[in-house]
This record gives sequence, C-alpha cells and structure tokens, in this order.
Amino acid sequence: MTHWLIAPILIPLLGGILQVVMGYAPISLRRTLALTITVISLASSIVLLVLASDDSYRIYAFGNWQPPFGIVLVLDRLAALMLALTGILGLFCHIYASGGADEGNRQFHALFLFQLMGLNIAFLTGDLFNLFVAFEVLLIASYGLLMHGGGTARTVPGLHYVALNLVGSALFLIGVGMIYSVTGTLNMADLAVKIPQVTGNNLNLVKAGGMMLLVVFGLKAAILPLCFWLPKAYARATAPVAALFAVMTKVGIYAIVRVFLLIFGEGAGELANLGMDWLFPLALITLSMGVIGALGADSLKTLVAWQVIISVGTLLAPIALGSVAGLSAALFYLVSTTWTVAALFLVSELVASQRGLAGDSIVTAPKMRHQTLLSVLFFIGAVAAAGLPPLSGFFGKLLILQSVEPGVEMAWLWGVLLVGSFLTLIAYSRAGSIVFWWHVDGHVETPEPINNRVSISTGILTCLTMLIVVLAGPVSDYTRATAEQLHDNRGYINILQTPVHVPQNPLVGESH
Amino acid sequence: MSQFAEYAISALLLFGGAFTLVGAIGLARLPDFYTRLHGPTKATTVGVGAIMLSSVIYFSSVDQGIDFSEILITVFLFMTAPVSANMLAKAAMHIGVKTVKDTEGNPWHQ
Amino acid sequence: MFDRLNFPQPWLSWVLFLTWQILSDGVTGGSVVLGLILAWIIPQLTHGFWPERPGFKKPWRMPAYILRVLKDIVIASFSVAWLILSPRSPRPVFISYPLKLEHPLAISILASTISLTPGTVSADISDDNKTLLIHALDAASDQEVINDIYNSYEKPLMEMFQ
Amino acid sequence: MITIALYLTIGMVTLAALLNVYRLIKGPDEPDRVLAIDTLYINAIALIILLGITLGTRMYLESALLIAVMGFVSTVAMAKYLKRGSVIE
Amino acid sequence: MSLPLVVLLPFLGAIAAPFFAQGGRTAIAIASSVPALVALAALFPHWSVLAAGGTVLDSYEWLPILGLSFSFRLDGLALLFALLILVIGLLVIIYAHYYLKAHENVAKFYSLLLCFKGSMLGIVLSGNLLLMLIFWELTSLTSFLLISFWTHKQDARRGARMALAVTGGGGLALMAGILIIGNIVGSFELDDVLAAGDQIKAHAWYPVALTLILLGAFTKSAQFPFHFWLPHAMQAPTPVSAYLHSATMVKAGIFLMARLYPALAGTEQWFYMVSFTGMATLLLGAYIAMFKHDLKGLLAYSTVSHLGLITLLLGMGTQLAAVAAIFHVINHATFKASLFMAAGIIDHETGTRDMRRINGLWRYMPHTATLAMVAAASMAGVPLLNGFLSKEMFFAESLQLNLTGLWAWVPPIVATLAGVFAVAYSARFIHDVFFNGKPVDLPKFPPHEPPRYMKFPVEILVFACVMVGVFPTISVGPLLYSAASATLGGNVPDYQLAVVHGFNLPLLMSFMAFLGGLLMYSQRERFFNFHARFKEVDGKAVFENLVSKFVNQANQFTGWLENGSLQRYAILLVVSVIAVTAYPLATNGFHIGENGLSTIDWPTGIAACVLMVCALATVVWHRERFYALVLLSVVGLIVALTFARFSAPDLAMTQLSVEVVTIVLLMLALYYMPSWTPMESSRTQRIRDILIALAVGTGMTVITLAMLTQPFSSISDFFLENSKPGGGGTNVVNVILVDFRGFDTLGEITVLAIAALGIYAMLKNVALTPPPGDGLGHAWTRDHYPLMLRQIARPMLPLALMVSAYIFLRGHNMPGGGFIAGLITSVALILQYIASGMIWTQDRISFRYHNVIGLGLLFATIAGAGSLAFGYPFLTTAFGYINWPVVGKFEVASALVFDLGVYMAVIGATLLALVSIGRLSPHSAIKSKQEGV
Amino acid sequence: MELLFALVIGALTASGVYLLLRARTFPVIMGLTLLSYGVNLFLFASGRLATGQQPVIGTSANYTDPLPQALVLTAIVIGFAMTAFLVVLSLRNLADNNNDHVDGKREKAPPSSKQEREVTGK
Ligand code: NA
Ligand code: NA
Repeated sequence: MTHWLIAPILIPLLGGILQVVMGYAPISLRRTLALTITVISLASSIVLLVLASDDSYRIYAFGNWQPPFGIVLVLDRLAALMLALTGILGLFCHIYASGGADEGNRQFHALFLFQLMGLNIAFLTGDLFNLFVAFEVLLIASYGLLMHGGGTARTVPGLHYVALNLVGSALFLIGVGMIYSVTGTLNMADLAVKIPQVTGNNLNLVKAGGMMLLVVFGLKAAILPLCFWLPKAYARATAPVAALFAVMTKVGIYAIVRVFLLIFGEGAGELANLGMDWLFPLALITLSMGVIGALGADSLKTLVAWQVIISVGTLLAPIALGSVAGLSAALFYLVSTTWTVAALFLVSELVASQRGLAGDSIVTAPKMRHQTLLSVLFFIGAVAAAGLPPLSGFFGKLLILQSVEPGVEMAWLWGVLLVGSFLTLIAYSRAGSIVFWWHVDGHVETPEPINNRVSISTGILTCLTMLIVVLAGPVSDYTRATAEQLHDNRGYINILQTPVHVPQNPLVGESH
Repeated sequence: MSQFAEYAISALLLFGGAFTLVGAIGLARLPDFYTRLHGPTKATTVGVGAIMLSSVIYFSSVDQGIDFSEILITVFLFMTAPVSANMLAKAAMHIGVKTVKDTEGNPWHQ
Repeated sequence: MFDRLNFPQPWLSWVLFLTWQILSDGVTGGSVVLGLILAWIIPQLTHGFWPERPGFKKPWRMPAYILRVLKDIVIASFSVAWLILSPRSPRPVFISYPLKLEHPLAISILASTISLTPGTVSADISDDNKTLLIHALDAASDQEVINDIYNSYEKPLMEMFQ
Repeated sequence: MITIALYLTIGMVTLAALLNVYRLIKGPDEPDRVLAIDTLYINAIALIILLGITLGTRMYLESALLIAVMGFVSTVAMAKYLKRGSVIE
Repeated sequence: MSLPLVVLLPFLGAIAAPFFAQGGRTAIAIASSVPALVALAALFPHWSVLAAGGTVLDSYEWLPILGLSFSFRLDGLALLFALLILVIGLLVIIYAHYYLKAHENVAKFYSLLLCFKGSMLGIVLSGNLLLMLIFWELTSLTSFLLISFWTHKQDARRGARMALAVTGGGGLALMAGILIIGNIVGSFELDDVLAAGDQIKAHAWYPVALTLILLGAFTKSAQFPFHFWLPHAMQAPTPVSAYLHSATMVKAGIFLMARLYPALAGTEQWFYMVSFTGMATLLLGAYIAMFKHDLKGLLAYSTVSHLGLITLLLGMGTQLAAVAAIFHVINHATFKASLFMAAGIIDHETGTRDMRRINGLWRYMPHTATLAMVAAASMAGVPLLNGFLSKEMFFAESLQLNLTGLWAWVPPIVATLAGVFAVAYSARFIHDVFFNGKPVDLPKFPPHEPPRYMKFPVEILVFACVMVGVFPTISVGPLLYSAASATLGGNVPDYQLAVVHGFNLPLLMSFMAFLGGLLMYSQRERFFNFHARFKEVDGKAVFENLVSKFVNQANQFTGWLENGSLQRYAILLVVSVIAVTAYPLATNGFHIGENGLSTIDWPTGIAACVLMVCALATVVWHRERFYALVLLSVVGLIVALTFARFSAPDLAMTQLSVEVVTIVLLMLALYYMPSWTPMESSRTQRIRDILIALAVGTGMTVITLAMLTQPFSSISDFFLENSKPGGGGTNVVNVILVDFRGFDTLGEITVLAIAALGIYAMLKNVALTPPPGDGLGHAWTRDHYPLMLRQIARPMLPLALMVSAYIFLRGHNMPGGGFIAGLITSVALILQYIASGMIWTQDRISFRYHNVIGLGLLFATIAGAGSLAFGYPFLTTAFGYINWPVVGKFEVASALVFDLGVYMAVIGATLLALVSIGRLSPHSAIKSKQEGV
Repeated sequence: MELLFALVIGALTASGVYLLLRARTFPVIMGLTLLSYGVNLFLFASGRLATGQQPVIGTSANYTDPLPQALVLTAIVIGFAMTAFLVVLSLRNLADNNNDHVDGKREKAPPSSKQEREVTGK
C-alpha cells in the first residue's frame, strides 16, 4: 500500500489548517505558503497520474481496515486524471488569486486549499458515503469562496446555490440510505458485487435510490432542469473562484461516471445502465439550453457560465450512450473544456478590470488598456470553447462525434452538437467583436496595471489548450485506456480481494 | 429486588407521574401566564425529581453499585427552573401579557 | 492561564470532585485521580468567568437550609396541585418584596427558593437589587407573604452571607 | 407491580406532554409557548428516565442530562429573544 | 519533412513577424516573404515526381484514435494551388507594403496574412481529411480576423462576423461530412478515401455525406445561396481581398470539390447539386456585378460568378469539364487578383471606390489603367488572354451535356447569358473608370500613379494573363496536366490548349456574348433603372438583425426560465426527483416487506402524532416566525427522543445539542429579520406546493415502509465483532466514528470548520440595522444581563466542563464522545455570552476561535498521521491498557487524541459562528468601539 | 411501528418541502431543517428499528446496526454546518439587498409584524 494516495488530501488539509492558524500573518507569507502547498499537492497528483498509468488499481485502506468495512481510497486512471486536471487548474487559479483577488478576507487561502482537498477526496474515495462527505467538504468551501470578495451581487445567487445544494445533500443521504437498506454496504466495489444480486421488491428500492443519486449528481453537474442556479452564481463569483468552479460541475459528471458505470454498469443485472435513457435526452437539452443561454448572455462571464452548461451537455451525451469510445471522447473533452472555461473566466475578469463601469458587459465602451493581450487570450479561449480547430475543443468534439454508433442517437447528437457549435460560434464572435472591437469615444479607464501573476496564470491556462493539441495522441491514449478500465468493473471489484493486513492494531494490549 | 424497594419505586413513580401531570394541567388550565408559570416550576420539577429518585432506587436495587447520576440531573433542574421562570416572567412583562382581572398589584414595566 | 498551581476556588473544586465521583462508575483509584485532576484544572480554566467570590460567611448552614427548602418544595407541590385541580379560580397577586440581602448570589438563591416554594414565583429583581417582584398564585395579603419569606428564607440566608 | 406503576406513570407523563403541546399551540402569547416547551423538555427528561427503567438500562441517562442542560439554555435564549431581540449582545 | 515545413513555415513567420516590426515596414515585409520563398524552394525538387504522375507523402502520427494524422500529400492539384497561394501571396506582400498606411498595425497584418497562408497551404497539402478540416476552419478564423482588420469600421466587423458565421458554419457541415466519409472508408487518409470512390458512392449514407461536404464547399466558395457573405467581406483591406477573395480562400471550396472529385463525383446527385448551384451562382453573380457602383463590389460579384462557373464545370461531371475548371482556377486567380490590386490602387489614389465619382482616370494614371484594362479584358474573355481560353472550354462543355429535350438548351444559354453579363461589367470597369468624362468630387485630387513598385505585382499578374493567353501550352501546360491528372485520378482526357480552336459553336457563343455585353453596357441606363426597382437588400444588416433578434429572444427565453426565483429552481429539483423515482415506487406500490409490521406502543404513537402535528403546525404558522421556531424545536426534541427510543443514545444526544445551537442561531438571525412573513403566494401556488409536498411525503412514506419491513443484513456485524478487540471501545458507533470510518469524521469536522470560517468571513464589515423593538411595538427591555441568569451561568461553566470531560472520556465505551462533549462546552460558553454579554465573555477568553478550530483539525490529523510513522495507513488507531498503582488499569488510545481534535474543532466552529453573528448587535459594536476591543 | 415511522418521515419531508418552496429565506431555512430531520430519521431507519438494542458492547443481547447511526451523526453535524452557513448567508442577503426574498422579487419591505399589518390594513 503506497502512502502517495493520501498525499493530495493530506497536503491541502495541513496547508489549510496552517492558514487557519496563521490568519494574522502577513499576506505575502500566507500566499507563499499556500502556493507552495498547491504546488506540492499538484506534484503528488502527478505522481499518482504516473502510478495509475500502469492500469492497476491501488487502494488505500484508512485505519488499516479491509474493504468493504473501512473507507478506502481507490486510485485508477480516472481518479488520477481528475486529480491532475484539478491540480493544474487549481494551481493557476491560485496564482491568479494571489495577484490580489485573495485580499479582503483572511480565509481565502484556507478555503481554497480545503476546496482542493474536498475535490481530491471526491475523486479518490471508493466509498459512497465518504463521497457524500467529500461533496460536503468541497461544497462548503465553495460557498465560502463564492462569497469571497466584496459586492452584493453574489449574495442572492449564492443563497440559491447553497439552498439547492442542501436539498441535494438531503437527496444524497436518502439515496445512500435506500441503497444501504438493501445491500447493507457502502463500499463501491462491494456495491458493485451486491447490486446485481438484488431481487424482488428490493429492486425498486435500489432503482429509486440510484435515480435519486442521479438527480443529485445531475444537480452538481448542472443538467437541465437543474442548471439554473449556476449561471448567475458563477458569473458573479470572483474570477479565480469561478475558474476553479469550472471543475465543480465535472465532479458531478465524475460521480455519474464512477457510480453508474461501476455500480449500475453493464454487469448490474436488472439494474444495468440505470438512468442512462434519461440522461441522453437531458444532456442534449442541456446542451441546447446552454447554447441559448450563451447566445443571450449580456456579459462575458455569463457567456462563459453558460459555456459551462454547454460542456456539461456535451460531456454527458456520449457518456449516456455508454460506449468506450464515447466515454473516452468525453474524458478528452472534459480535460480541454475545464481548463478552457476556467481561462475564459480569468480573461473575462481581466477585461472587466480594464473597462470601469462597463465591466464585462457585452456593450460598447471606450477602448480598454491591454487590448491586444486580452483580445488574443479571449480569442484563443473562444476558439477552444466553440470547438473550432486547431484548439483542443475541436478534437474533443470530433472524438465525441466520431464515437457515436450510427442510429437515431447519432442523428440527434450530431445535429444538436453541430448546430450548437455554430450558434456558440456566433455568440462568441458577437461578444468578442462588441467588447474588443467596438469602441465609443469616452473616458478611457486607467486601472491598476495588470500584474504578472495574473497575466501569466491566465496566459498559461489559456494556452494549455494548445498543449493538449500537441499531446493529443498521448492524452487520447490515456483517456481511451481510462474508458476501457471503467467499462470493465472487474478490476475495481477486485480491490475487495486486496490483501490488507488483518484488522488488528499495532499496539494492541491485552483485550480486557 | 426487595419488596420495600419495589413499593418505594412504584410509589415514587406514581407520585412523580401524578405531579408531572398536575403541572401540565396547571399549564393548560390556569387563567393567565403568571399563574400558569407556577405549575411547571414546582409541580413538574418535583414530579420529575421523584421519577429520577425512583430510577436511582431501581437501578441500585437491580445492579450491584449505586449511581447517583439522576440526582445530578434533578439538582440541575431545581437550580435552573427558577431562572427559566424568572426569564419568562421578564419576557411576559415586556410583552405585557394580559393578567386575570382580579390580580392584585401590577407587573413591572419593562 | 495556569499561572497558579493552587485551587483558585476550593469549594468549586470540592463540588467538581464530588460530581465526578457521582458521575463515575463507582469510586475507584482511577476516578479519584481523574477527579482531582479535573477539580484542579477546570477552576483554573474558568475562574475568570466567576469574578465575584460567593461571599459565604457560614457555609455550614447551607445543608440545613437546603433540607428545609426541600421539605417546603414537597409541601408546596401539594398545595399548588390542590390549587390547580380545585375548581375555584385562584387570586393571584404581584408583590414587591423589599430585599435586605445585598450579595447577588444570596439574592439569586432567595429568588430561586421563592420560585420553588409554595405558590410564589420570583418574577423580577429591580435594577438596584433592592426589590424583588413576586407573583403569588393565591395569597390572602401581601404582608403575610413578605413576612413568611423573610422569616423562612431571607433571614437564614442573611445569617449565612453577612 | 413496578410494571403497572411504570405504565401508569408513562401514561401520565405522556398525557402531561400532550397538555403541554395544547398550551404550546394555544398560546396565546409567546411566553406561554416558551413556557410550554420548557415544560415539555422536562417531561422529555421524565420519559427518557422511564424508558431507561422500562429497558433496564442506564444508557439513556446522559441523554436526560443533556435535555436538562439544552432545555434550559434554549428556554433562556428564547426568553431573552422575546425581551431583548438580540440573544447574544 | 519538406511538406510539413512548407505548411508550418508561414505560422512560424507569423510568430516572428511582430519581432521584425521594430525594424520598420520594409524589414517586416521582407521577413514575411521568406516563408513563401523557402516553401517554393522546398516544393521545387518534387516537381519531377509529380510530373510523372506520382505523389509525395509525408506522414506523422498525431491522434490515432481519431484517425487523424499529421500527414501531408503533394500531387499536381496540390502543387497548382500551392503555387497560386505562394506566388500570389508574395505579390500581395509587396503590394500591401505600399498599400498599408504608416500608422497601421503592420505586424498584426503580416502575422495574420502568414497565418492565413499557412492554413491555406495546409488545406491543399493535407494528406488527411481531418487535418484538412483543421486548416479549413483555420482559414475561416484567420480570414475573420483579416476582414475585420480595420476593427473601428462597423461594416468591417459585421462583414467579418457574417463571413465567419457562414464559412465556419459550413465548416461544421463539412466536419460532419468528412466524419461520415471516414466512417464509410475506415480511414481519413486521402489516399484511402480517393481509392474508395465506388465504395463511398455505393454507400447508403453517400447522399448525406455529399450534401454535407458540398455545404462546406459552397459556403466557402460563396455559391448561391451562401454567396452573400463574400461582397461584404470586401470591407477588408484590398490586399486581403485580392488574396483571400479572389485567389485563395474562396477557391478552397473549389479545391475541395476537385480534391474529392474521384471519391464523390460522377453521380446524378453530384451532377444536379453541383452544376445547378454553379449555374445559379454564375448567373446571379454576373447579373449583380453589373449594377455595383463600388469597384470592389463589382469585382466581388464577378468573383461569385466565376466561382459559380468553376463549380458548374466541376458539376458537369465530364473529365474535360474538370480540366476546364482547373484551368479557369488559374486564370481567374491571375486576372482577378490583378484587378483587385488595381482597384486598390485606384482607391488608394482617389480616396473612393465609387464608380459614379471615378471617371476618366486614363488621364491621370495611364500605366495602371493599361494594366487594369488588360486584366478586365481577360475577365471578359477577350481572345489572346487567358480568360478567353478557359471560357471557350466552358462554352464547349456546356454544349456537351446530355440533357434531355429542351433542358439541353439551358446550359449553353445560361453560359452565354453569363458571358454577356461578364462582358458588360468588364466593359463598365474599363469605361466607367478610365474614361466616361471627368472625375466627380474625388476626395484626393488630382490622382496620380502609385509608387513604382506598388504596380509591380499587377504587372506580373497581367503578364501572366497574357503569357497564358498566348502561349498556354508552354506556360501552364505541364502544371495544368499534372493538376488535372491528380484531380481525375490519372484519367486525363485529350485536350488541346490552343489559342483558337477554329470557328465553332463555342467561338460563336463568345462572339454573341461579346456583342451582347457591349450592347448591354451601352444601354446600361435602362438596366440600371430596371434594377433600381428592386430594393437592394443589405446582407449584413439582414444578418445583423437576424443575430440580434436571436440574441434578444435567447436572452428573453433565458430570463424567463432563469427568473432568479429559488422557488422555481427548487420545484424543478423536487419534481425531477418525483419524476425519476415515481416509476420504481409506483411499481412497488404500498408494499410491506416480508418482516411485516410490529406493534405500536401508545406513548411512541402519541409522540409520533405530536411530532407530525408540530411539523404540520410549523408549516401552518410559518408566517409567525418565532412561533414556528418554537414548534420546530419541539419537532427537534421529539426526533431526539425517537433516536433514544430506537436504540441510538449517541444520536439522541447529538440531535439535542445541535438542535439547541441551531435554535439559538436562528434566533440570532431572526433578530434582524422581519418577525413575520406576509402572505405572498397565491392560492394556486399554494395548492401546487401542497401537491408537490404531498407527493414527496407519500413517496418517502412508501419508501420507508418498504425499507423497514424488508429483511436485511449488513457489514455491521464486522463492526460489532471488531469494535472491542480491534478498535478498543465498546461504543460501536463511536468506534466507527473515530476508527472504522474516522476519515468521514475528519471530513465532517473539516466541513464544520470551513463553515465557521466562511461565516466569519461573510459577516466581516456587514452592517445590519436591528429593529428598535419587537414587532408588537414594544421597545426592547433595558436589562441586558439579568441577575439571576448571570448568577446561574457562573457555576454552569465549570460544571459543564466537568460533564464534557465525562462525556468525552466515556465516549469510546459508552454513549458520548468528542462531538457531544464539544457541543456541551460550546453551549455552556454560549450561556455565558447570553447571560453576561459579548464583551464580558470575550474578555475572559484568551484564545482565538480560529486557532481552536485549527488546533482541533491539527490534532485530528496528527492523530491520524501518527500511524504513518509506524508504516500503517493514515488513521490507524492504537490503543493499550496501562496498569498504574492507585489509578488502576486504564486505556490509552490514539483515537482519544482524534476525538480531542473533534472536540476542539466543534467548540471553535460553533462559537466562531455564533459570536460572529453576536458581534453584529449594536450593543456589542458600540461597546467594543468604546473599549477598543 | 414501521408504518408510524414511515408516516413521521413522510410528514417531516412533506412539511420541509412545502416550506422550502416559500418566498423568504427564513421559512426556507426552517423547511430545510425539517427536511433534514426527516432525512436523518430515514437514514437512521435504513438500519431498521430496534428497541433497547443500543450498539454498546455488553449492554444488550442483540445490537442494532451501528453504521447508520454513525452516518446520521455525521449527517447531523454536516447539516448543522450547512444550515448555519445558510442562516448567515441569509443575514448577509438581508444586509446587502435589504430584503429577505428568494423568489427573485424586490418589492418594498413588508410590514414586519402582525400588528403593523393590522395597522396598515394589509
Ligand atoms: Na465612373
Ligand atoms: Na425580529
């Protein structure tokens, strides 16, 4: 058992604790420490990525209790991919934030690190209830981050976000309760073993429980009709926070992939492919709604927030169809879209910072400073987001289109995705040309100069899309192997057989 | 269990139950807030105290050891009940709840 | 916080020690040791929260007082029960009781006693701690109640505290 | 005998609780309601103790202790809210 | 390696160009020429292979899963287009050097131009259809940026967006088509696709694929009905128009059709779709060109028309027609590029492009006029110029179509008619600009010849027109043959490139077109008047209106759905749950499991009834907030009793303590809020909500009933067995919390900690005005801290700490534990705050709650991490029994340290949260100001 | 007993959902609290109902399932943290927007009490 598995959790946890305790230390010191922690955490995620690429499953049994009894972390390709994705995203968001957005309250870095911790737990855990706990950790941190910074605009969306997620948590618990009440276990591998054996009236109980989980994950992923909390909440959050949130919907998608493929996958007997017939049409409707929202957006951040929803629909449609190729394509797209959307949030914030009262609204305003840099970054982001070549979004969409087997689903997916891309293109070109090209005479703002941390982190995050293009081969190989690994859940189930030490204690004294 | 213990327990239980009930009847029946305040502060507290005592005796007579934890709770209740009553009376005076007509004297103006 | 190795509030330590023994599963070596530790450490932590000294002059009179109050409580209960259950409607009265006690703790104890005993509830204490407002459930006259309280409770308390 | 007494007592306490709820709903003023819930807390202590005797276990004693503490604090807080609005100030 | 180099060099040049900008305009122009020169040099050695009918292939793996490779392929067709792109590109650079004004962003211009050039080369040299698609869309993007180069012009921005929408959208169709082709063939490699023509054409999906691919081609090549974007793209600087909109980008669609000719052409569908589209475009473009007063507008529509001509030729499906098409690609590129450049010169020198103002320029710039006139003559199809040759071939082919009956007349008539228009607008270009009286009101007057070398590119191109026109075989013969061979897959028909093929029907058609055209031009006023009857539609405005309409409707639709109401979102969520679970639950019905029902004892029954009544009462009286709060706390109390009743002492205690803290918290908040909620929802709304609530309630009842009555076994036997021997405690729930599932607990206290930190942060600098009195009109009472309460609060703290210690220490073996202990301590401290106030209490607390939280988390983490030192996983507990004199045997367990962490975290978090709210109260605020706290 | 328990959970969730759908923060918070009571009881019930079988080794002959109890304990704590956050967020909302609506409306502040309502005749 390698202790590396716990690194991406423990490191941010300790870093967060340190931040809590040193609340009154100078901000530069806290910044440096927090960034160091993020870097180390990312490094550990990379180690896990390397470890996972040998196609084996690694488990970490907390408290030395053998699964299914104790909580285990399970490292497979998917988990490692999500960790690395989040780690990289987190690092650049964090650097951006350290350019000044972290000021205002002393809790920012603690919340940020706890957020990373929650995300990392969610990706690693092999226990259904622990997944709930992970969700709560990342949610509560996200609430805090969402409310970070001044202004009154984010309160109402924040309220909606929190309240709905509270309902979501309640549903999660009900779902877990229903599943536990039939199977008597919480370990995901064990559930994968027990669910196919469910019979009779219990089937409906598990089915309803599973569907409830799907709704919960759907809420996190922002599937229609559960997506309306997102645009305003994201659009009004501080940029690095909104950028980090780009991965939050992906947690919902991750959970759907993890839980439904493993537990309600093809081998789940009567419960096989539970909910997927709901998911596919919903994904397409989500995609369409996202496009309509993007088209009607009145500010850059709102546009990007709807882009988040577009990508959710785009991701879930092939996942719902259940093929290895589709899943692989979705994972490829997921990497691309997460970073791209995050970068666009950062760019939008920079634009807003240069335009005074006009902010990031899609209206004409006097010329802004740093026009060239910002417009280039926005252009790159928009091209990647709209799925135009030569950037990574294009490859993701191409892979998704190609993954569908001929049939009715193909017609729908192709139609919606292509028309959606076309309208997204119009939305971005409209927004970009109004904001960057169309100037009215007037007072040119003289904002604070953009500092290096901010511009460099935005620049790199934006250009990661190019890196994906260059490494398209290896990345797609990895996602392909991930999809294959996910589709054969025997490997995951085998973790139950991992010879963990006998449940005993290093220091057991006499037992009474 | 000794016969005496059994009698004592039963008696205490019935006493306690009866007083708890009387306190509640008072709360339900008495005409204004201030009169209702009397029931719980005294009768109910005493009633619960008796039930606690019966519990002490019960467990002492079935188990080997003696455990007075219930007494602690009772003491606590006796200590706090007047304070609760005081606070509630102050709140009632603040709000100016109605008193029965033939009440002599007046609550203070808060 | 642990600037002293002594017991800042010895009587509190005693109470705590005894409480611990009651809570513990029988008095054992372990419970005594732990009780001592807690009896020392907790007052250290909390003595700031109890700034006034209790001001007992004759604390040994307390048990007798408590016993008397207990007796009164039981009797009081019966009379209140009777009042509650009887069809006659009670004649409540608000009484302003002139306090002679000065120590806040003593006043509190008196007020509590009044609340626990026959037909009276301490409704309020005046801002200057000179007057106690008592609500009597069924009283013939103010003065009777005042005298009764003074003789039964305030006087013994004054002896204890002054 | 104890069993019968126990059942009778439980019955009386339950009835008492019902009467408290009656007062709680009837009011008419907020202090009445708080008084009712305060009494309900004390009844709950009695019920817990009686449950313990019925089951022959002391496992629930601490729950009773907690109800006493929490009931008190809750009553005090509510009373303070009624007269000061601000519970902690 | 040379082929990828050819494509990539311009991109490298684009990156490098801005660095040369400092060296001045000449430096950057020279630097920008380098890639093309190198590319030409790199292509030259391959000629021998191509001339022999071979192909050159250079392939690297890229995204094998997708079938995308970095593969480049050079054959005759590719070479022809590559040469056009490179050579005309070079000329455009020279031209642009003189064209652009000093203040303009030259670096950006050349960078974009080079990017475009690279993309264009990519299209023609791609050996993989997906790779080609990438470059295809890149040309859309780069041309978008080039058209909008003058971003301050509204027309430029709009034209660019329209061009992007049309060509980018077409690209998406092309993408779909290519994917289908790849699906049919099983490969995207061009070699494979070209070899699989029969397979493709026989496939059921061929019509779909063909339609999609043609959509791509037609949009790019401005074919009817997608032609409208091209004239508006003329808002670009003229070098861009000359390059993109005559020679290269618009030819990409043509190239695509030629490229895939072996794979797709030769079917009826191809014939009808391509030739009719071409015909329509040919006529329409030629007709409109006639009436354009804008020089570039005329050229643009003429381009549309010529693109239609080439498309028509390709659509005819005969081999000779294909050859003619390719020949005309060359010819059109040369004369149209030179014409655009000439138009740019005129614009440059006169300051306008309006032919109604530009007259008689022959007097002012004879040299330019000569060049323009030759090129225009070529456009009109005057003999001895290259335009004539391919047009003759076109006329000839139009006569060869095997259409039945009267239909056979259509192509030649259309061709001749188009020829008439072509002659007419060419005549107009010559006569109306260089003769026709005197200039009217020119912004720059008098115009004169442009700088010497600005004319150089035009000269070259015009020279080429003449050379090809006079010596077709020598000048373009081999290249054309090679390209035609590549297009047709090696089956090149016999054809002759002669200046005159004798007197035949095509020549007659040319003659008629010539006469007709001149006649038409001479009668132009009538035609203008006729045309003026039709209202001119501004495509940009239409497009712009369409987009704004779309945007507005999308905005309204979104706003209507996303109306900012939590009620709406919550209903959606709840109804979703009902929807997805209704079916499984309905199947189950009111199901009672095998275990059946157990009897109800009536105290429990009554308690349950009270709970339900109070829950419903909370709903009924929710508008009187305090009352509802009291009812709510009754519910909480009975829930706690329920836990106790059903064997969960730990839960009962936790529920009780949490409940109180929650109620206090709610009251703290309620202080600032209205104490009363007005009736806001309508009757319908309430009925709807009641129905939803009932559905949820029924569902939960059914689920619970089914669940509770089903037999069950769980992993918990393991916990019961191992709790004592493995976890060292007899309270299994506690052992689960601190050991078996200690990680959950760590997460849980982290949540608590974060919540408190978040609350603290959220309330910093928040100003809330508390009401001066309760809602009933009473001012608040004076006494903040009543005497009796203060007196009882004093002993409560030590006693509560004692009880906490007790609950804490026994937790591992008996109901209790760090969490409950923490809450007891917290509640005792809260009592101090209530009784004695913020300031008094805070003065006596010498630590920051932040630090308590931090330490708590740290303890828990360290307790967990301790085992790492012994090689055991995180959170592995250790315990042992120690026998000391006097004290006796007692247990030491690392889990206790963990629980201590929990204890501290709970205290810190609870108090930080409550105190943060308490701090808002004006009393503490004023006091803390006075006392400097 | 099972039916009774089921009805209790049904009543709690139904009340919770109804309040969740109200237009102001405070009822919503109360609704969520009621909902979480129902959910906690439900999760607790997934280990089935048992009388006097508290999972403390040595205090009983049989033990009820301890795991759901541990889960509910975690859920209670997390629920508390979340509720507290929501409460404070609604305070912040009150401070920022000067009303406690969550239904997207922003009309004039409502009468804050019964009495005021009576006075203004609303
Ligand atoms: Na003219
Ligand atoms: Na209020």
